[in-house]
Amino acid sequence: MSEGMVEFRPVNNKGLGKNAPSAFERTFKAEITSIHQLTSMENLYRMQIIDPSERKGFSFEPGQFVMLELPGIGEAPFSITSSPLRHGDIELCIRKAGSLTNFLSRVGRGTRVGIRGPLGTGFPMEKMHGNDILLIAGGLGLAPLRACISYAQDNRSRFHNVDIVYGAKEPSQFLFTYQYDWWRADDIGLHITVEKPDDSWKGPVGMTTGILDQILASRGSSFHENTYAIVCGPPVMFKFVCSMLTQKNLPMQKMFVSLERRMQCGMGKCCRCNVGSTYICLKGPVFDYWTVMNLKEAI
Amino acid sequence: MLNSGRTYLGVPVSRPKVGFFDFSSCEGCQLQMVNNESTLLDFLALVQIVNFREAMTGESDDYDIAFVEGSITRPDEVDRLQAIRSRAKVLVALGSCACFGGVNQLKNRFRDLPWVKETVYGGAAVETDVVRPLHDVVTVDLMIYGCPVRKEEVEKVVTNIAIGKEIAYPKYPVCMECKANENICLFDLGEACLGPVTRAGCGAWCPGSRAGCWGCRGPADDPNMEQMKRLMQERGISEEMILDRLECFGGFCEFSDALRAEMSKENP
Amino acid sequence: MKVNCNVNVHHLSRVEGHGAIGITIRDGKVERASWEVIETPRFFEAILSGKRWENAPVITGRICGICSIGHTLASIRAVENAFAITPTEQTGNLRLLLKHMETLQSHVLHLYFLAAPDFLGAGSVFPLIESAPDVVARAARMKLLANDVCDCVGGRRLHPTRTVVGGFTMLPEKKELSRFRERLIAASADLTQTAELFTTFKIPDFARETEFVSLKGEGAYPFIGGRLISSDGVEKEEHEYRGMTNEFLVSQSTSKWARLSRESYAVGALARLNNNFAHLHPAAAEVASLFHLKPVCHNPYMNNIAQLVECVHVVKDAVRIIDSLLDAQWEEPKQEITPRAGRGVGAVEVPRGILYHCYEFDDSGHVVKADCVIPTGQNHANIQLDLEYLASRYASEGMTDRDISLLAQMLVRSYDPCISCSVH
Amino acid sequence: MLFKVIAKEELKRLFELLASSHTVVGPVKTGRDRTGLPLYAFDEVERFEDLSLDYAMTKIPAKRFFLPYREDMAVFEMRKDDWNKKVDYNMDRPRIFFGMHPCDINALNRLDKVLMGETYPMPYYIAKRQNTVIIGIDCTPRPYCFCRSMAADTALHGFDMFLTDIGERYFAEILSDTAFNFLRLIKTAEPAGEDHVLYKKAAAARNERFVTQVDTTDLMKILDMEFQSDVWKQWGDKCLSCGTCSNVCPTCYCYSVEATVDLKLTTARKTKMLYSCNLIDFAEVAGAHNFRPERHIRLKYRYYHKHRGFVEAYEESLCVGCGRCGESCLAGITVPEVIASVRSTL
Ligand SMILES: Cc1cc2nc3c(=O)[nH]c(=O)nc-3n(C[C@H](O)[C@H](O)[C@H](O)COP(=O)(O)OP(=O)(O)OC[C@H]3O[C@@H](n4cnc5c(N)ncnc54)[C@H](O)[C@@H]3O)c2cc1C
Ligand code: SF4
Ligand code: SF4
Ligand code: SF4
Repeated sequence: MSEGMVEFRPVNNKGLGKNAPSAFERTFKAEITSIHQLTSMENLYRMQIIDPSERKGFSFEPGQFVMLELPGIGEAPFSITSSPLRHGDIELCIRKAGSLTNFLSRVGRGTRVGIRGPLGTGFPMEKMHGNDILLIAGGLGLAPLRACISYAQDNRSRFHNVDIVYGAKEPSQFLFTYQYDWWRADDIGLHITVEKPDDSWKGPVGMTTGILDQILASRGSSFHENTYAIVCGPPVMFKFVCSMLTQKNLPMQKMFVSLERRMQCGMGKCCRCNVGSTYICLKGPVFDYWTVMNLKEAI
Repeated sequence: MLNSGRTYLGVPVSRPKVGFFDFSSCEGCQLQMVNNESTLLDFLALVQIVNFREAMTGESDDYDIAFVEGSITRPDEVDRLQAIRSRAKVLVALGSCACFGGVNQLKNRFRDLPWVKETVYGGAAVETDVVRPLHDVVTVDLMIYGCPVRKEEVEKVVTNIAIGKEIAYPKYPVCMECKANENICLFDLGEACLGPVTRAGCGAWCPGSRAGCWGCRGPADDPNMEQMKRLMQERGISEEMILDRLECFGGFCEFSDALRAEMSKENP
Repeated sequence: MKVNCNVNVHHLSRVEGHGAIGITIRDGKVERASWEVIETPRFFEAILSGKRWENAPVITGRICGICSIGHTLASIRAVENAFAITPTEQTGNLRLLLKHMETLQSHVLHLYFLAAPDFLGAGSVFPLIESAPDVVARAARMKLLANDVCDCVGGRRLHPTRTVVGGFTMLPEKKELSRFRERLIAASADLTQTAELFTTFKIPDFARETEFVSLKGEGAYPFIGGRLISSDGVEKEEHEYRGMTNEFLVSQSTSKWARLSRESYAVGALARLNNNFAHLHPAAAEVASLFHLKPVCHNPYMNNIAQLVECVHVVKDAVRIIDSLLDAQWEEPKQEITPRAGRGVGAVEVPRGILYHCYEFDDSGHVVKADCVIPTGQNHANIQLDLEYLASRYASEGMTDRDISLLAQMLVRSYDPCISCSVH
Repeated sequence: MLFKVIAKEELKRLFELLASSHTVVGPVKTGRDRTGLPLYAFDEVERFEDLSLDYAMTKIPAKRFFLPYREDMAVFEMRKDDWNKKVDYNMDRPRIFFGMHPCDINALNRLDKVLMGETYPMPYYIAKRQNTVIIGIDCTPRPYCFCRSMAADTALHGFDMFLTDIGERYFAEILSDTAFNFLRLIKTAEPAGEDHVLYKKAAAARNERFVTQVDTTDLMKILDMEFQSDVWKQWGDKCLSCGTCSNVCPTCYCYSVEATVDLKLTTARKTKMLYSCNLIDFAEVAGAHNFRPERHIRLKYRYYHKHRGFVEAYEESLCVGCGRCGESCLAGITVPEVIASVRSTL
């Protein structure tokens, strides 16, 4: 090289850690192995990372999400809804909502998709060991909670009471109905409610907060000492739920919520998910309620 | 829609039958399709053109997508458009005339059709109505903005229809594209520009030529018209000039009508 | 003798705009031979009324998508003439270059996509894509070149953005111009092959004497401004265009008709060539001789060939213009404009013939009165008379209705009519 | 830090030597504004004469050479029902940036913190940043500059060499061996005492020209307190939501991603385009829910990100005080005025 020539410095591509530049657009190719229609709007997609070693290396925590990519169609964040024990066998519960998700509803088994992740923070399940957990979900919010439920099932002895409070608009919108008996069989309390009942509906009617109220009333006054709450659903819902729990003295640090924001990169660069200047994709989507309270315009 | 035999990500790709139709217009938007020299073959692999009077003899009433250019200015056009609507699965308004009335709608500002006819045709009997965009007459499924439309945009729409992907337009104004192209802002040059309120997607075509935007693509989502007027006035650009641009292609008619009314109140 | 014939073409295809042909012959008598224009009028002249001068080119450019550059330039010229502005040499050169490339793209479009399918027995260019891909590719190549130059000089191939009263908003890069120079030179081969292709076509042997009107070439083959001339010997100044056009209304058409010394006259490539043959570039004249085309040719089908000849001319001339632009130092692109009261006419030879824009302004530069006379409008009467003649002549030669219909359609198409433009 | 002095004609020689074997980018004149003042931009330069080293301020910052306005992040080769993702960082040769002002250098330094930091460093940026040699140059502050308030008026790192005009010569600070090797190609001298005097004089003269100031004392807290203040609405009424501020800002890096398929259906692309938090759909999600539907809320967010959040995370603001956004804003929204208005509602 002659004097005064500047040498080209390639970007270091070695290493697969979070800190290597190559981690940025690293996509695992996965194949859709089954598609299961849950409701008229939601499908459950099971997919498997094709490369066996990548599949093994893929581990995540309940609450974390992946970016799912269909080349030329789009990429979007989805919470992993399957059990963390299943590694690169991933289940996503996806609602038809826009360009990518509508296209996805037309693809078949065998379709190859791109997966980036796992991304974001998860629910701190280990911290909750030895306690009661209250899982409160509204609508599609059940998707990430299902990973927690699987975790609780797989580690049932590590928790005392496990209760799910789950509300949907209409009976036809309940997700994962085929699993309810199985959950109950593992001694998980399942309390479901609808806002708009139909003729066949026999269960409770109303908001999740109504059921929650009943459950809390049945618990002793010291319930806040040994309970953790995980809340996921539309912003209005978790605002009500969390303030209700706060009133019952549950510390804000023991309530976890998952925030939803627009995301493009999932890696703290595109800024689309920023609240204030907190990247929901990096610091979240799972936050304790205290942190959320301190985020301007989070809810 | 016909299956093309191809798939995209395993999903069958359709090869829709398309027709091009024109009403009162310069037919420039259709011409943009013929102007596809470099991509025409790929375009024709995606769609089957069954109706394109400007380019071919022979027509068919069997089509999935109708690309309709031009505005509606005569009763017979209403009938023809309705017939097209009843046959097409998807009706696409092609260009500013179809979307907003285009330059043709400038005659509406006189609110005096007999005078308009008299000016051009003397006493002769000529039929003409108030100029209307397509969506005033039939349901329009998609709009492709611009005077003229950009062929890249039409191609993108057609590709998306073929593979069944949703079509989204920029909601932001032309300034975004203008800055990204590093154009000199027309206001720096002392000229007027509607870029801050006009829907992007043209690639800041006019500002890229150091010519101000005339708003041919109509308003962006939630345009700040008050500020637009204010900033033009601060820079000594006359209300008339603002009006000229706002009303030129019809996309801003809601605002230009108001401005015209305001101005005539000031100096009746 | 053909006794009965009934031809009805409601929406003539492969032309710009809506027109209908009808021929009825009963018992050997031509009962009807008509060329009807059913396009909806758009009232551009009324639209302009009261508008500031700056609007004129932007709005009237939209009269026609195919010759939007020509309309824009005619409009600009009319405004400049009204305000007594003389464009700089640089502006003149750039405008002519732009004009040439519009002529090229329009002629190529017409020759290959609109006219050639008739000679090749196809309904459109689409089947030719498979059967004669090299022919289509050649046409696309020439059109692309012309369009690319228009993008570069005018800002956009259709409804140009850089052309304004006083000059240009922005100048092309000289680097780009020299690249186009190379491509223009390389286009000679395509033009030669185009000429060869057209020699294989059977041009109908048909002639009807008529008058041809165009700009008068003074020193060069004319395109933008100058004196007006007819093959019958009428000569006028640009601003006296009304004396050339004598527009009148007819019931079968929403477009106005025109006449001069006879019942009708023709404008277009053939008219230009008939009136200005001496000014053709030698290479273009050579192509003309290949087809035995020389003035005064009265076969309207030969307008196709005249267009071909002009393609050669504009390509050669474009190289000359680029050379002189490259040699010159760039000046300011635009002159200052001071509006004033007055009347201005801009006559421009667009692909389909001579086009006039005329505006009257008040002292603040607002349009008091506007008038646009479109080439196709001027041709309508001539087309009508040609059709009548065609009906009477060919009806006697034992042809089928289909043959007559095709010949009639080809006849109208030869004029390359731009109907929506004529009903502006 | 090493110092050298360079005669002006030697700099020309250096440019020519470098330009003969590299892509060189620098400030050039692109036209004149309505008052006749020249307009500048960064562009590729081949001849030293085309370079305007005494440029005032470019309308568009140097950022686009590091974060292009549009850039393909990945190209997919679509095969029958399968695909192959190809990632290219879109930088294949080193580039030399000749003449960058301190504010633009500092802007890159601040971008480095996010884009080259610990978590998910962004290779597209790194490739360009690592492969751009930066020769900085001092500036003459404009009335709208407030870089001094944002601690960005001098660049301490993030460049290879920095030049200060001291009359006949340039006073050069050398930060990298690359720059050091460049200087071996031309005649340079060790600065003499007189050069030091001249340098300090130049710096003092420059400092005197800063007229606009922004008070950043306690700004983080004040912004938190004034989150609901009405001044935001007033600015929001003016805001055109056109994204110009972000586009001309040397530190705004937000982006959007678009996926497209070509006409042949054989290639798909994932393209990134710089976005702006002021655009209406910045925080819109599926189902048309918009987390920031109003103009003033979006405008406010831009200020919170720059002057509060970033400070919290990195102890400096994401604004270098170049004043470009205010200069380009057609509604006349300037950082100094906005911040002053927020403060005065106290
Ligand atoms: C952390 C997280 C977890 C999620 N988990 C699930 C889940 O388990 N199941 C599910 O059905 N949905 C989930 N969503 C919402 C899901 O991301 C959106 O429905 C999806 O982005 C819609 O994409 P689209 O291309 O179909 O819609 P479009 O409206 O066409 O969106 C275009 C782009 O906008 C962005 N976008 C749009 N809506 C959202 C949104 N709500 N959130 C984030 N980005 C968005 C995406 O980048 C997307 O590519 C989650 C969102 C987040 C942030
Ligand atoms: S020229 Fe027009 S579009 Fe471009 S930045 Fe200026 S105002 Fe916006
Ligand atoms: S810049 Fe404006 S007038 Fe020009 S094409 Fe774009 S939207 Fe139309
Ligand atoms: S002054 Fe404006 S443009 Fe400059 S760094 Fe600050 S926010 Fe960005």
